[in-house]
Amino acid sequence: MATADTSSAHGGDHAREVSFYAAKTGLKSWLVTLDHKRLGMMYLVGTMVFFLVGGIAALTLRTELLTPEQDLVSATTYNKLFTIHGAVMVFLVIIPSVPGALGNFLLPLMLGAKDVAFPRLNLLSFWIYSLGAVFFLITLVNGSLDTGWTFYTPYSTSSGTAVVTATFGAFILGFSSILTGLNFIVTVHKMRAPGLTWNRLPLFVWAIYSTAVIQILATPVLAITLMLLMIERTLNIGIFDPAMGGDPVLYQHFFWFYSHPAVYIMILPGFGIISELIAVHSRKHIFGYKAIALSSIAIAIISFLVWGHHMFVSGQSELAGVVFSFLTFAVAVPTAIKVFSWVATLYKGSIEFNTPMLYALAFLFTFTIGGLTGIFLGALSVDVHLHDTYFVVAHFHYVMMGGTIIAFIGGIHHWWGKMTGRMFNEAHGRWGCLLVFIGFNMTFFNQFIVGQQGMPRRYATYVPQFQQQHVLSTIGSYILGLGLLWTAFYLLRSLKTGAQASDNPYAGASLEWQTQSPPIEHNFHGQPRVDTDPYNFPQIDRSGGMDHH
Amino acid sequence: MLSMFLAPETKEAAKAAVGNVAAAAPPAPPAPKLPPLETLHSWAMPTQASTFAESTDNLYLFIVFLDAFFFVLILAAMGYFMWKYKRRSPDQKTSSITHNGKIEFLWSAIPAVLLVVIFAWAEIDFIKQTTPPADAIDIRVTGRQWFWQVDYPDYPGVSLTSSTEEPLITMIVPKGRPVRLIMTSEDVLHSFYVPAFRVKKDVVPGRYTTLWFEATRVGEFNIFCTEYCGDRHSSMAGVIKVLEPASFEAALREAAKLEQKPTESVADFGGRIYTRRGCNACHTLNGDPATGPTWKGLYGKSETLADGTTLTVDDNYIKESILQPQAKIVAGFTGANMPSYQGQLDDKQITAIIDFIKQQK
Amino acid sequence: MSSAHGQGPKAPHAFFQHHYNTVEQQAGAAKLGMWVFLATEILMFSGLFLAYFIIRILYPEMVLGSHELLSKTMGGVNTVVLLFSSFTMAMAVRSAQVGDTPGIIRNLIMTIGCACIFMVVKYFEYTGKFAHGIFPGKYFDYGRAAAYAAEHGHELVGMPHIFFGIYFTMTGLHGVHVAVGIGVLVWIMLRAKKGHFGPQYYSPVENVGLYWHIVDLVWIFLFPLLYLVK
Amino acid sequence: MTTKTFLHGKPIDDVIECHEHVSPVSLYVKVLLSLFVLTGLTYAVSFADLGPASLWVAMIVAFGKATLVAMFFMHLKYDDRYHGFVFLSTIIFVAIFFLFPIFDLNSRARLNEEQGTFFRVNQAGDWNEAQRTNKGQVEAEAKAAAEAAKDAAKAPADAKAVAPAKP
Repeated sequence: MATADTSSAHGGDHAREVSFYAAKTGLKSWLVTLDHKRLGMMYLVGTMVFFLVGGIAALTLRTELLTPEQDLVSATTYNKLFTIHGAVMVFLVIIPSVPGALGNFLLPLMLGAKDVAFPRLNLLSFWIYSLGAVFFLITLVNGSLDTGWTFYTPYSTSSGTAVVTATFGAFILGFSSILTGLNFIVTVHKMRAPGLTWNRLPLFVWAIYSTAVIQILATPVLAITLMLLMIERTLNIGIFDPAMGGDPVLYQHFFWFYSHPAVYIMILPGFGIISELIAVHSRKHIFGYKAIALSSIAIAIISFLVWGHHMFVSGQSELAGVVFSFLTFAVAVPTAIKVFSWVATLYKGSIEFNTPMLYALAFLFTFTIGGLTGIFLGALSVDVHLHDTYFVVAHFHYVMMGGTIIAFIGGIHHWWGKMTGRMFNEAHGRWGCLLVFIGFNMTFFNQFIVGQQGMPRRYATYVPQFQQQHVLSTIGSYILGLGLLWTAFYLLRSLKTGAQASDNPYAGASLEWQTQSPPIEHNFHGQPRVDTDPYNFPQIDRSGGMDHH
Repeated sequence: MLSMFLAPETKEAAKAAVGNVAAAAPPAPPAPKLPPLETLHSWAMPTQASTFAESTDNLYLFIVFLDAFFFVLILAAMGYFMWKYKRRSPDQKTSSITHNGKIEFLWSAIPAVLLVVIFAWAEIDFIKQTTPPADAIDIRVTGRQWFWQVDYPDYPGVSLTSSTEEPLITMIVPKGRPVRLIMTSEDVLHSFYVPAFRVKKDVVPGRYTTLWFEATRVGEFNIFCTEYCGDRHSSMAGVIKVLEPASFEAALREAAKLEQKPTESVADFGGRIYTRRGCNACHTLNGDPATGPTWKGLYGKSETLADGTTLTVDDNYIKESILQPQAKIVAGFTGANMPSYQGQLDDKQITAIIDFIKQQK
Repeated sequence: MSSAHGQGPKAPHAFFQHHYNTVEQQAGAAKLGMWVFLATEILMFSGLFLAYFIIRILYPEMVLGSHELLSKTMGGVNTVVLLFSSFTMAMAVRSAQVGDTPGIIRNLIMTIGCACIFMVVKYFEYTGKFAHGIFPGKYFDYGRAAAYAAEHGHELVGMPHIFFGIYFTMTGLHGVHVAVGIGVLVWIMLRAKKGHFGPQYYSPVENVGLYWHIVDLVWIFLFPLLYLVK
Repeated sequence: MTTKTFLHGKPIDDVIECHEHVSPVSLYVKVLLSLFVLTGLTYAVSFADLGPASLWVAMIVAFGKATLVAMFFMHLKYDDRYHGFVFLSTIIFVAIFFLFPIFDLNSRARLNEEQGTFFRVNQAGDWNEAQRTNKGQVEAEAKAAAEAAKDAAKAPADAKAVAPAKP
C-alpha cells in the first residue's frame, strides 16, 4: 500500500485543509487556473456539453429514420446531422473526454505529483480546445457541414458547406490533443513519486501513457492532412482533388494514418478505467498486470500499421489490402488478452455490484461484442460485403459508445466522490446503468442485422423492409437518451444533496485515494511514497491496513 | 441554429437554418421505390445470387459461430464469477493470485491461431474476387451525383442509367457468365454495391476501379451507393437484372431503347428522358432549386448568368446547356458540375426535352 | 547530472517552479518535453514530404521539369545561412553552459541575423516566382510560367501547378517555423540580456536551440528534394 | 522496506535527471565545416546526370547532414538515451507512414496502365480546362490568356481532357 507521508503512515493525522475548490474563488480562479484538477473539471463540463449537442443530433436523425421516407428533415439536413453528430462526438467528446477530464484530474494524483509537468501548457491546451469548439459552433451557424466527419475528398473540396471552418476547428483541436499528450508523457516520466516504479503504476496511468504516445505520433499527421485539405479547398493545389490531378485515395491514407490510431486514443483510456474499476470493486489483484500494461503499448504501436482496413474497397491496391488485413488481426490479440484478464480478475474475488462496477461489467459485455464483430470487418472478403453498411455503424458504436463512453461514465461514478466530495445515490445509479445498458443494446444490436442485409450507412431514406429494425433502434435510442439524462440529473443533484464522500469510499490503494476528497490544492500533505503496487488488495484487506467501508 | 436539430421542419425552416447555402438546398426527394431485398429470414443474409455469395456467407457464418462461442465463454465465466464471488460479507476472503503464465500464453496463442485461419480464408476469397477471368464481359460504369450510367462496350450505343425516383433497370447481365465492371466517377467518390452478389467497390474520380462477379440466379437485385456522395446519396440506387444468356442481348437492346412510342406525345417522351437520363437528379419540376435550376417555369424565363449578363431561356439556350453545360451558367449554380450530354442524346431526344421543359409552367 | 560532474545537487534558482522537487527534474522535464514536441514537428512535416514523394511517383517528368524553375543558387545560399545559424545557436547554448552571457547574446544575434537573411532571400524567391505567374494551385498562370520556362531553356510538362502547390506549402510552412523561431530567439536574447541564464539554468536557451536545429534539419531535406534532385 | 531514498521510481543515488555536456568549440567548428562540404557535394552532384540514383545520393547525403546536426548540435550523442529513442522512433513511424501509401501506389499502378487513366491522359493534357469546368472560379481573362499563351508555347497538342472511353 502507498502512504501519503511518513507521519500518516504511523497513524498521525493532518488537520484537514480546504479543498482545491475552496482554496481560491471567483471566475478568474477558474479561467486562468494552472491546477490540473480544475482543468479536469472544466474538460468534464466541456465534453459533457458537446455530448449533449452530439446526442441531440443523433436523436433527431434516429427520429427521421423511423420511416423509410424523407419526412422529418430534408436530406441536406439529415446529412448535416450525421456529420455534426460524428464530428462533435469524435473531436469534441470522445477524444478529449477521458484524457482531458479524468486524465487531467487523476494522473498527477495517481503519480503522487503536485501537478502535471507543464501546468501552463495544460491551461493553454484547454483554451485551444475551447477555441476549436468555438470554430465548430461557428460551423453550426454558418451553413453547417455535410461531408461526414471523415472529410473525404473530393466531396469536401466541392461541398457548399463550411468545410474550411470545421476543418480549421478540428485542426486546432488536434493541437490541444498533442499538447495534452506531450504533457502526460513528460509527467509520467519525470513526476512519479519516490518508489513508484514503472511496474507499480496504476493501469489507468499505463493506458493514459499509451494514449499519449499515440496522440504524439498520430495527431501531427491529422494536422498536416487538414491543413492540406484547407489549402486544397482554397487554392486547389492538386494533391487530393482529382479534378486538379490529385489522388482522393491518398487523402484516405493521410486521414486514416491518424484516424485509425485515434480509435485507440478513444478506447485505451477506457481500458485503463475498466482495469481500475474491476480490481477495486472485486478486491482482487488485477490478473496479469504486466500483460495488460504491455498490451496497451502493443496496441499503441500496432495501431499504426492497420489503417488500410478502412480502405479495403476504396481502390487501394489489393496487395496492400491483404497486408493491412493481416496486421489488423494482429491488433486483436492484445485486445483479447485484456478482456480475458479482466474476466479472470473476477475469479475468487469479492465482487460488489455498485454502480461503477455495474458499468464495468456492462463494458465487458458491450465491448466484447464490439471487439468480436471487428473480426468480420478485418476479414477481407466479408468486409467487402459489410463495408460502409450499418454493420460498421453498429460495430464502432459498440466500441466507442459501448466501450469508451460506458467506461467513462463508470469512471465518473468511481471517482465522483474524489472529484466533487459528494456521493451520488447508489440506487439511482443502478437504475441509470440499467437504462443505459438496455437502451444501448436495443439501439445498436439491430444494426448488425440490417447491416449484414445490405443497408448502407449515411442513408436518409431506405428500403421499407428495414423499417421494423429501425423503429426498434430509434426506441432504443430514446431509452438510451433517457438513461443518460437521468444519470446527469442524479449526479448533478448529488452536488447539493449528496452525502459527504469519505477520502477513500471504495478502499482503493492507488495514490489518489491517499488525499482528501476533494483533494487539497497541492494534492498531498508532504511527499507521498510508494512501496507496493496498487492492486495488492488481498494483502491490504487481510492485514487490515486499509479501512474497509 | 440549433433549431435545425430540435423541431420538425418545413422547407422554409430548413432554408433559414442553412443560411448562405439556402439556394442549393434541395427539396426532400422521395424514397427510392426499390424491389425488396430477398432474405430467408428477417435476420438472415440477403439472397445468394453470385458465385462469391456462398463462400463469403460461409466465412461469415464461421465467424458468427466462433464469436458466439467466445462470447458465451466470456459471459459464462463472467456470470459464474459474478454469482459465485458476489460480496456476501465485508471481510470476504479473496485470492492473492496475480497472474498465470500458462493460461495467459494459451489465451493469447489460441485466438492468434484462429485469427490467422480467418485471415487466410478471407484472403483466398478476396483474391478470387479481385482477379477477373479473361473471358469476362466488360461493362463500363460511371458514377455521377446521383445516378449510375452503365455502358456496354460490346454493344455500341447501349446505355442504361438509374433514376433517383423510379426503380429502373440499370444493368442487365447474363446468368453464369463472368462480368467485369470498369468503373469511374465524374464528380465525387461513389461506391458500387450489390448486396445479393456480396460485391462492393468504390468508384473513384480520376481513376478506374474494377469489380467482377458471376451471377447465379435469374432475378432483379438492388444496387446501392455506399460511399457518401452528397444530398441524394440514399437515392442513388438502381436495379440489376440477371437473365438467361439466351434472352440477354434482346432484353438489353429493349431496355436501352429510348425512342418515342407511337402513342406518346413528344413532351411525354421528354418526360421519360428526364427520368431515364438522370436529369431528375439535379433539376426539380416543383419550383425548388436543387443542384441545378428547377425546370418549372424555366422556359421563357429571364435568367441572370454567373458573369452578370442576362438572357431569356429559349430552345437554343437549352440545347447549348445540354451539350455544353459549363458555357453559360446561371448565377448561383457555378459550383454545380453538370456533365455534357454531347453524343449521348440525339437531336430528337433534345427536342423532346425542350418540349417537356416548355410544359413545366 | 550532478553526479557526472561530481558536484552536489543544484541549488534552486530564480526560475524554479514549486511543483517540481529538484532543479534537475525541472530541466529534465523541459528537455524531454521539447524532444517530444520535436517528434510531433517531424511527423507533421512528414505529411508534406509524403505528398511530395507521391507526386514525384505519379508525375515524374512534371516534377523534374518544374523544379528547374527554382533557383539553385538562392536555395544553396539559404542552406549555408541556415547551417551557419545552427552553428551559432549551438555556440549560444555552449556559452550559456559555461556562463558566458555576452557570448550568448552575441551568438543569438548572429542566429537571428541568419534567420532574417533566410527570410529575405525567401522573399525574393517568392516574389520572383509570382512575377512570372507561378502561383500555387489554381492561381498558377500556365501561359506566363511556360513563357518564363522557355526563356531559360526549360519546358513545362504536365500539371506544374501541383509541384508549385507543394513547393509553396512546404517552404511556406518551413518559413512560418523560421518566423516563429525568430520570435523565440528574440525572446531568449532579451532574457539573456537580463542575465537570466547561466550554468544553473539554461533550459530555455537549450530548448529554443533544439527547435532551431529541427528547423535546420527540415531544410536539409527540403533543399535537395525541391531544388536539386533530378 | 528499505531506508533508501527513492526519487521518481529510482534510488536517488542513481538518478540522472538531466545530462549536461559541454562540447569544445573546435568540435562545433568541425561539424559546421563538414556540413558545408556535404552541402557543396550535393550541389555539385545535382549537375551530374546520375539518373534515378541522384535521389538516393541526395537523400544519403541529407541523412548524413541530419545525423551530424542531431548528434552534435542537438547533443543526442551525449544526451539521455531516451531522447535518442524518441527521435529514432519518430523516424520509424515516419517510415511506416511513407511505406504503405507508396507501396499502395506502386502496386496498384498495374490496373491504371491497363486502362489508361485520367492521370496519364491528363498529365499531357489540359489541366486548365479541368480547372475551369470543375471550379469556374478563376477569372475568365486569366484563362483566356493561359489558353492563348499555351498554344504559343506549343504545349502538347493532344491536350484534350479525355473522358473515360465510352462505346
